[in-house]
Amino acid sequence: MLRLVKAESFKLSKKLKSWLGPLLIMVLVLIAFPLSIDISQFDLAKFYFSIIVVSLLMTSFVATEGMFEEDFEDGSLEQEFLIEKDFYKLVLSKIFVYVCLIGIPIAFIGALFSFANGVAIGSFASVFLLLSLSNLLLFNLFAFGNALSINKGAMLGVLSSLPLALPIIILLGTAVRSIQFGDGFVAIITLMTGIGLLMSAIMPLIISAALKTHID
Amino acid sequence: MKLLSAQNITYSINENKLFHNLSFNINSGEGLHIKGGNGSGKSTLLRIILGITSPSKGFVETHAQDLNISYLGHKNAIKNYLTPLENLELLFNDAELKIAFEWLRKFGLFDLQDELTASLSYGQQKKLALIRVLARSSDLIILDEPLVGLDQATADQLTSFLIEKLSEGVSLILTSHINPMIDCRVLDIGANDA
Amino acid sequence: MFNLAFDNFNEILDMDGHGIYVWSVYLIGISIIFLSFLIAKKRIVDIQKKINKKNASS
Amino acid sequence: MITAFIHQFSSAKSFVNITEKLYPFFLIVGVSMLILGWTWGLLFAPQDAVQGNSYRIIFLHVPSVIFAELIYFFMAVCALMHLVWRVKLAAYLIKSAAPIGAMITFMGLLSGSIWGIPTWGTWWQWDARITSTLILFIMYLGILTLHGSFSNLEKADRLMSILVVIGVVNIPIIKKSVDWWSTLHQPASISVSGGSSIDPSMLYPLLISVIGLGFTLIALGILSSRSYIFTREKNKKWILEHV
Repeated sequence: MLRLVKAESFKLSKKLKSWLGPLLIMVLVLIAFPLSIDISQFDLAKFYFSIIVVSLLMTSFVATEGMFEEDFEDGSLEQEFLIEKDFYKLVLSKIFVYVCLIGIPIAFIGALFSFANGVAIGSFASVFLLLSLSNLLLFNLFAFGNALSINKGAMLGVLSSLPLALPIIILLGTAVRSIQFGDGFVAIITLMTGIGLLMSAIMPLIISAALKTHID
Repeated sequence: MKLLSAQNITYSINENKLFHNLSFNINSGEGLHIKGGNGSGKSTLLRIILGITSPSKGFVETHAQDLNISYLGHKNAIKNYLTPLENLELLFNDAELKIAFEWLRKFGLFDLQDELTASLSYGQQKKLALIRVLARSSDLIILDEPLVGLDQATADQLTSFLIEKLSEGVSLILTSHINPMIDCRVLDIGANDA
Repeated sequence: MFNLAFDNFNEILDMDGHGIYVWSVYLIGISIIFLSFLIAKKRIVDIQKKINKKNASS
Repeated sequence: MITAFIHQFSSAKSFVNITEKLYPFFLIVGVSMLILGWTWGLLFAPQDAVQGNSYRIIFLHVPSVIFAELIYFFMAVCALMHLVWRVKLAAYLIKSAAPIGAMITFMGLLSGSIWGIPTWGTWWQWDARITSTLILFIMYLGILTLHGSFSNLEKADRLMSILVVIGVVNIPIIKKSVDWWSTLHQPASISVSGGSSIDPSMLYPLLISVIGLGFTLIALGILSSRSYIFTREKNKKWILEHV
């Protein structure tokens, strides 16, 4: 397990495009939005958070794109299968590494921008925690989409997993309201953590089955 | 000692039969050469033996606990955005790395160990991929078309390595569309060759 | 329960101004179902022809 | 033993043979019940006190929406059978049911939209039910796209089954969360179908339409599964009896 985490983080750190790209896209989208409206007319703070949520959704599927494709194309998946007999540990470490190296930085950028734009909600820490948790959920889901589509392009993966991600977006929206009105935040964070843990445990099983089908 | 046995293996893809009712055994210290033309299913048969692909009918049984298999197929599992050294470090522990370095020297890759693997030639990449098999101790070595893309000198080194391993009791399964490179049993699965 | 809800044919068509919505929904619905049957039938005929052709040539 | 039992009754050959005999029954019963239900609903059922005559769309809309979900659940059962017991027929059935599901979901959406014009004054409302039906529609298309993307059809079958199973777990979650979202943001959403308090004179034609559409869709499913089974098993000998 430690071997896999080490190997995956080493590989990801060597691919500048894969980890820096999503962060830059996140920043660019967040800059692009205010440019598209007349900020003297609108109260940006009111709906800037929804832009953060949507860009979170977008960047997380950009970030997970090709997550398994490289290993599938060059035969690493088969070698891994011979060692472990399934992909559970591999998938678990991959998602962990991606969340740590890409997901959490994206959440940090999102939290920063939400404050820079005066979204007056709670503390920095609570927004950051919220966005990080949603990234954990989204990365698990999009990893599933990517495992299904593997080398057939990101479009197919997104198409099959995005509908499943919509409840997460709703949950995120609700959490933001709860921060604004100052109640139920802890309950929602607990709920999201629970779902996150459950998904992190179960999704690798399903993704592993999909990957097994691909190398079959 | 019997290592592995295949019983009545049949494999079909999209309802087209690739091969039909193959049975064979592999004992330790024994070599098996699978011969067949293009598209005859050599690689698929290897993948069935490895347990990666499941056969349409029949089964493969391993008789040893924790069978240690080294395998190299058409896909070389090399990351071309890493250097050869980094590639090897991902694979091996310290003891194995020592042997891997010896092979790097023998293959003339030692000076290239810090270049990007993408800049290496196909033959050099193939040699690097072979080290995966050569530097690890295993009970069974499975190679798919090992000689393709190798120069004569490397081919000879590989052949003598395999012969030595055979004498140490390691089993061997190879494929090619030509005659075997070492002296062993031949399983001809037919030439579906056009 | 089994009395016509309308007095004459024009009323049936008009349905107090809602007729256009009601009737277009049913028209589209029936044509979609009908078309799906046609497509399915055609697919069967096509594949049967293909199989026949293949067997005749071999 | 279970596996042997299932495989005996799930060969594509016996499925085609049995359904071939059942097809006229489903078609005739389904279509005549649809005609009965819809004529009753359109011409004889009394006007709705609140919505006037536009409510008559219900006799097409509600059955469509019911089967939009039922077909997905049917697919999920097949997907489980395919994943657990490797029943090939199950995958064939998913692949032939998915377009029908997409079609009927589209019909539900379209009829709902048109219904919205006289009742809500707009053809699209961010109502919980409509939103989750739209998501369901996209899920059907996603399943079809996934299956169409792989040239190795057995792989495609398995991946599609995995997606269907994950999807069916998600449907209630999506429905619940969308419901939740809509009650948060839209305090007074218009409730359309009356639910339990519906008058028998409207309920009977509705029930008949539901059953009628169900039988018609089964007939359609038999046809489309037959064409798909023929396509997949075209090299088998038993096919020759059917051409």
